[in-house]
Amino acid sequence: MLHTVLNPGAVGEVSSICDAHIKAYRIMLLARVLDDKFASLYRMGKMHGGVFLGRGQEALSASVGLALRKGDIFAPLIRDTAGRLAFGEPVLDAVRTQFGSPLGPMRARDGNVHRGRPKEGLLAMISHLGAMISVVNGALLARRFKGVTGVVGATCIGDGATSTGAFHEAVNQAAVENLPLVLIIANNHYAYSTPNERQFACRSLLDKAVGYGVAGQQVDGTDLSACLGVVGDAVSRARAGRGPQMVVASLLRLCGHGEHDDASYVNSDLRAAPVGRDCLKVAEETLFRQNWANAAAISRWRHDAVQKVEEAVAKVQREPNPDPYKEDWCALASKHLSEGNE
Amino acid sequence: MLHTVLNPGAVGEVSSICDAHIKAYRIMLLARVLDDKFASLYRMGKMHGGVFLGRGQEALSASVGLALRKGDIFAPLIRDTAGRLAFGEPVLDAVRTQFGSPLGPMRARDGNVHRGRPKEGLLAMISHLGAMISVVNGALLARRFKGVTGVVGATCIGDGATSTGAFHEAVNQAAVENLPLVLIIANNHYAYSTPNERQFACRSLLDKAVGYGVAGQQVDGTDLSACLGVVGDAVSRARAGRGPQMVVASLLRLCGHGEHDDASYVNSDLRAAPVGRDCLKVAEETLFRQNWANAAAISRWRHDAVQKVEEAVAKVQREPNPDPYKEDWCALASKHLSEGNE
Amino acid sequence: MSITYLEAIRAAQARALADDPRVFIYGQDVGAFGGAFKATKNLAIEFPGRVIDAPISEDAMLGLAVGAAIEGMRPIIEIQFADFSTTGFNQIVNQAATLYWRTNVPCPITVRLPSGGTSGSGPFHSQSMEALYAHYPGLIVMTPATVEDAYSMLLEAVAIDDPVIFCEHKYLYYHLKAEALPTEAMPVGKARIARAGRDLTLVAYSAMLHEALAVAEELVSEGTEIEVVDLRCVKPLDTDTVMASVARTGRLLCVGEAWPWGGVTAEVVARVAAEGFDLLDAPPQRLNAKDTPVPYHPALWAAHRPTARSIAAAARRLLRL
Amino acid sequence: MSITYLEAIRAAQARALADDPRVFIYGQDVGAFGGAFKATKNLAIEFPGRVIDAPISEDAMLGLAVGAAIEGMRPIIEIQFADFSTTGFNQIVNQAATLYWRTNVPCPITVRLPSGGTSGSGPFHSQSMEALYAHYPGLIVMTPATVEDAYSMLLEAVAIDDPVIFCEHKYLYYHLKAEALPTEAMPVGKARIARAGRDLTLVAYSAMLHEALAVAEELVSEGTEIEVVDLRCVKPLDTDTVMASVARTGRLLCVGEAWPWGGVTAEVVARVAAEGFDLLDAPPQRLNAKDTPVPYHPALWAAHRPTARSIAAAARRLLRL
Ligand SMILES: Cc1ncc(C[n+]2csc(CCOP(=O)(O)OP(=O)(O)O)c2C)c(N)n1
Ligand SMILES: Cc1ncc(C[n+]2csc(CCOP(=O)(O)OP(=O)(O)O)c2C)c(N)n1
Ligand SMILES: [Mg+2]
Ligand SMILES: [Mg+2]
Repeated sequence: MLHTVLNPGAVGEVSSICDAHIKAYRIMLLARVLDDKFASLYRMGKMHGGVFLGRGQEALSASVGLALRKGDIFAPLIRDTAGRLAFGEPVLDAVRTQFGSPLGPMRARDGNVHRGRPKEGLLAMISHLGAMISVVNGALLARRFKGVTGVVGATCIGDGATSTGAFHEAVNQAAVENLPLVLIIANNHYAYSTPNERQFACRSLLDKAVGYGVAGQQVDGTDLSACLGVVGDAVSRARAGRGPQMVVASLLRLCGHGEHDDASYVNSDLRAAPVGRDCLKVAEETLFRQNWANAAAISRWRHDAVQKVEEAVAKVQREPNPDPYKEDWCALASKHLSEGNE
Repeated sequence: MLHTVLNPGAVGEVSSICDAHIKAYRIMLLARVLDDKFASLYRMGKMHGGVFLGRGQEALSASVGLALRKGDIFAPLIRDTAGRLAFGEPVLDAVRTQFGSPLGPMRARDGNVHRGRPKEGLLAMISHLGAMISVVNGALLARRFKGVTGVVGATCIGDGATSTGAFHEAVNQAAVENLPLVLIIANNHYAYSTPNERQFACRSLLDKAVGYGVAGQQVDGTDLSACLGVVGDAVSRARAGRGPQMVVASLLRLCGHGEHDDASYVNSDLRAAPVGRDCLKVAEETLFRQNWANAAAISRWRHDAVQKVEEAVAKVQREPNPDPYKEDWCALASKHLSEGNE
Repeated sequence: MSITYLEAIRAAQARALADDPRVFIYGQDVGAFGGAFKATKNLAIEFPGRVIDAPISEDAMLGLAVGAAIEGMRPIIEIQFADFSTTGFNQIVNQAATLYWRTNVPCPITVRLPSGGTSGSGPFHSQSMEALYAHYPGLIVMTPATVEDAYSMLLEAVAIDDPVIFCEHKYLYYHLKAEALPTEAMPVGKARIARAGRDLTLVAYSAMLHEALAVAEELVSEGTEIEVVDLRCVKPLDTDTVMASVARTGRLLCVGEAWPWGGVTAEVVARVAAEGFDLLDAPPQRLNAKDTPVPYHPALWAAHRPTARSIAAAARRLLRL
Repeated sequence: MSITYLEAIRAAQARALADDPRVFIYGQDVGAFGGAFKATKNLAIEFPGRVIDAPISEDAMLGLAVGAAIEGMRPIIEIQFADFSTTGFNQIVNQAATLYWRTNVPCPITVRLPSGGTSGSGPFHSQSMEALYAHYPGLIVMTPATVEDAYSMLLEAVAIDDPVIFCEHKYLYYHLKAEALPTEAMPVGKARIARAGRDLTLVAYSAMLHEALAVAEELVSEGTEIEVVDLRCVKPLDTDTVMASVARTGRLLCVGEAWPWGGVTAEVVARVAAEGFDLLDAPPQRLNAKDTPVPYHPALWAAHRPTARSIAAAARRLLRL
């Protein structure tokens, strides 16, 4: 089911830089529209639990998803709606999971950003930051055992999560095993409210790469062209067997940590600086400047995106709530070994 | 009680390089003799549990202990008998803990290398590798709260323990708080049987320093002069407020992981290489070459060391076993809140 | 004026900081931001330098607390959600919990765990971890159920010379209100008869206390007088108070929001069965959450944990036994 | 020919590797060195590339296992000592244990935990962690007490589609011997009547089984016939077998080497009290280790854990009730 969500024209092999930009832009747009919808539903009190968005991080995230192929592994994190869509996650999966629909991939058991289809290479994050990286390593090692080559595993993580022990152990593990791991660090300058100065003391997070013996690149995360290039190259190098690749992107989260948060702690100088640019606008300007698209096209794409999202939301809102009496309340695949204890 | 174990002449402020070497050498020798004694008692079946030695690592370890002062914090690890003695740990503490004497600082509750006197700045390691570094950070932060300056906290760790999440979190924490932490990494090329190639993929462990934004130096761990210099400088810089310091020493463990292990997996090329030199012999040669000591002096010092160790062992062997009926079996300082459940 | 459970926690921390220079707070986003739940709101301003933002490093946060405690400080560590204490687990159970026993040096740290389920929070922001910590020797585990206890027990936690795992329930943060902060408190380790009764002893703690009280209220109309015991602290566990109540009622039902295998309800039932067997007129019963991760959707969540309804059903069943 | 408990574990792993190409072993020093206890001796040579040395990274070791399991592999993770699983705790309880429930993708990993006390091993090389893992939903927790079970249950652990925490007792590694490897086995989740009796049901598991059997032997001379139940698996826990035994004897004593608060003995006693109250002729009793870290010195260690002597005393007391 993955890799079929976008219209066929947009998913075919890209033949030019122009096509790549348009494809990425449309995914970014779709992600943004979806995020905006979730935000507005949240404000209307229609959401269970929290809503966590990827606003401002779509260029980077989409670039990751687009660089991957069917058969690759992808472990997206909190702010990767764009990357998920690019990798082929249906809009319906996102909406159903956010609403807790029993028809979604998480079947109302888990919600919002905690979704995936592991058997199709899309891992479902747990909340504990850093914990997914070694899981990607394991999936890649399994592929190696099976003799499958040319496969890549990508995962995204924030500046804050680089402080976790799990991050460290997993990056080192990937390096020791020389796995085709692509690790994207989205430095959006804050971990919830905590600024970089309280999170790490190295000059750049890229300085960590050499300490693991992995390749590292940095990129302007607000610039789609740069992201497509740098992330694409990193994925190609990993695919070619050149070991783990780290990409550190600089950008800003253009929303709260979650929709409950007004992000008033974000430094206004940062907001005003180039790092505070909206990658969607930047990409749009590139499309205009290069004459790859005009206002009419963009408005048509936006219309398409809105329609896709509205359809999905309308459909899911009509779906039944989960029924606790139909839930089997069994955490084991080996049903016969379940205690059925209450 | 710490800082009084060696004879007064040897603990006074050193006035010259010669004195420093002699002092360090005598500590190394004492550590070696103590280790040898433990090894022989182990072979005779006189030990409870395992015996873990620091053979080959005395130059580095002693340099750490000697660079510290009363009031500093020291969290030694498995192979730090020399550093402990240099910091002032009584030989009796080591012997009593190894034998499980109720009169030792761990009162038979913990054993072998798991000993210390936290209130005197000598932390008692837990087994979980990497876990002591953040404890040192906390002690240093406490000093900062109390307005105490000029204090340093040092801890040692092996190549293998650099792979732990605890190591990573704690080094980063020290960097963020700009604490006077001196972190000594003893790269003895093996973690138990696991060689460096299976432990990390960076060219040198020193490459990790920049990723944390801490200063880093490397040193030949078999060369006492080099260790005294490099470790001493790192401690001075930390004491002067220049933030965390990492020192990576290259050396070889000249014994098994524990005395149960014959270390047959150690590469013979490494053993034959300069890194496989015995630091005690190297230091002895320096003493001779520089005319700082002659054979008679060395033999006298060895005799002194043997006597100290034999006395301590003889004394402890006459001490009573712990009495389970006198043990209060209470894990809480707040005795009244203990459940006394059995 | 009324004060919430959350405000009581903030007030207790403010008072601890004010009264004792050895106290400091360390946790993710606790500083200028005031914490994910605002439990440290304004404290960084009121107590400059003593309310410190931590990196996302639970292991190092807890290790640092132990080191500071060795040097005589009294750190309060805020874990953003109890669920994330798993990554600092080792420092709690092996470093903090063993320090005093091994070295004779006390370890007065307080670990605040925003615990328990709230609607829509899912498997990783809902856990009740008291049983894990209570199993390890060397820890005190508090589970306050009232605004008054949230305040006084947190102050006591900071004052105690041992590591205290302070399980504060997120569901109570805003829901629960009291008129004022308490001026006196029961001793640590003492359970409380939250409601007197004669027909059945209903033992609960944390958020479940309020479900239990609702059940007691409800069953009055059926002519049943339920005695509700609020454990307050699950380690040490006040067996005496529970036993005395069972001696009066002859019937025990113990309710917990945590998972069914092991845990508080098993411990309470096992103790009463072992030590108070003859006091029982019917088999001692327990009710826990279901044995799956905590579900995200409110409809599933409400069925996963015990509620007044399921507790009432269990109580009625037990009364008929 | 005789085979030890440890050799049985090695043999089971050899057979799993031989029979199923999806199996691999990952752990510190498990490769050329054959593991700290030699449980993987020669396996790296016999199965090239499938027995892999890990860095000292328990979290990443366990995360890797989950990822490999998602892709259809059946990893066996050796943790060097059970005590060190605390640093991989999060990946076990939150990643592995929730995977199937959340995503419908099974997580067939086996985590080998060399568990329990041996003389002189001290607080950090002696722990019994079964209760921690059993408390979390989504895990199976095995505690084999015999050479035969060590072999057949490890093979089953690898075959099961869920994460299995395999608590192998270090004390039994060399002490315990059998004539040969078993050719058949009881189903997973079934307890075993290790010795029939009529006066008292003594429930034990892992190393404590052998203390229990010694007690049963000893009390014969006092005219007492003790029935010993070996739980084999603590989650799922075979309540039926325990209950059937209590129905025969009317008396229950449950023994465990772990700490007293919560845990296996609380769970067993609570279940029997709740579901088999009327079968009991006397209060159900339990015996655990003391509530402190495991001490280093043999004299303290022997007093810390239950032994045949303390169990016999408890049994005699219970027989008089
Ligand atoms: C181990 C762990 N500790 C704490 C948290 C709570 N938490 C959730 S998101 C977050 C901030 C993450 O910051 P960053 O990694 O920079 O990602 P961003 O939100 O900026 O994308 C925190 C602290 C967590 N999820 N996991
Ligand atoms: C977290 C953790 N995992 C595993 C172990 C078991 N263990 C004890 S020492 C050791 C090897 C340590 O190697 P290294 O850090 O290089 O120190 P060395 O022994 O070489 O001095 C291991 C794996 C441990 N103590 N802690
Ligand atoms: Mg961030
Ligand atoms: Mg080493």
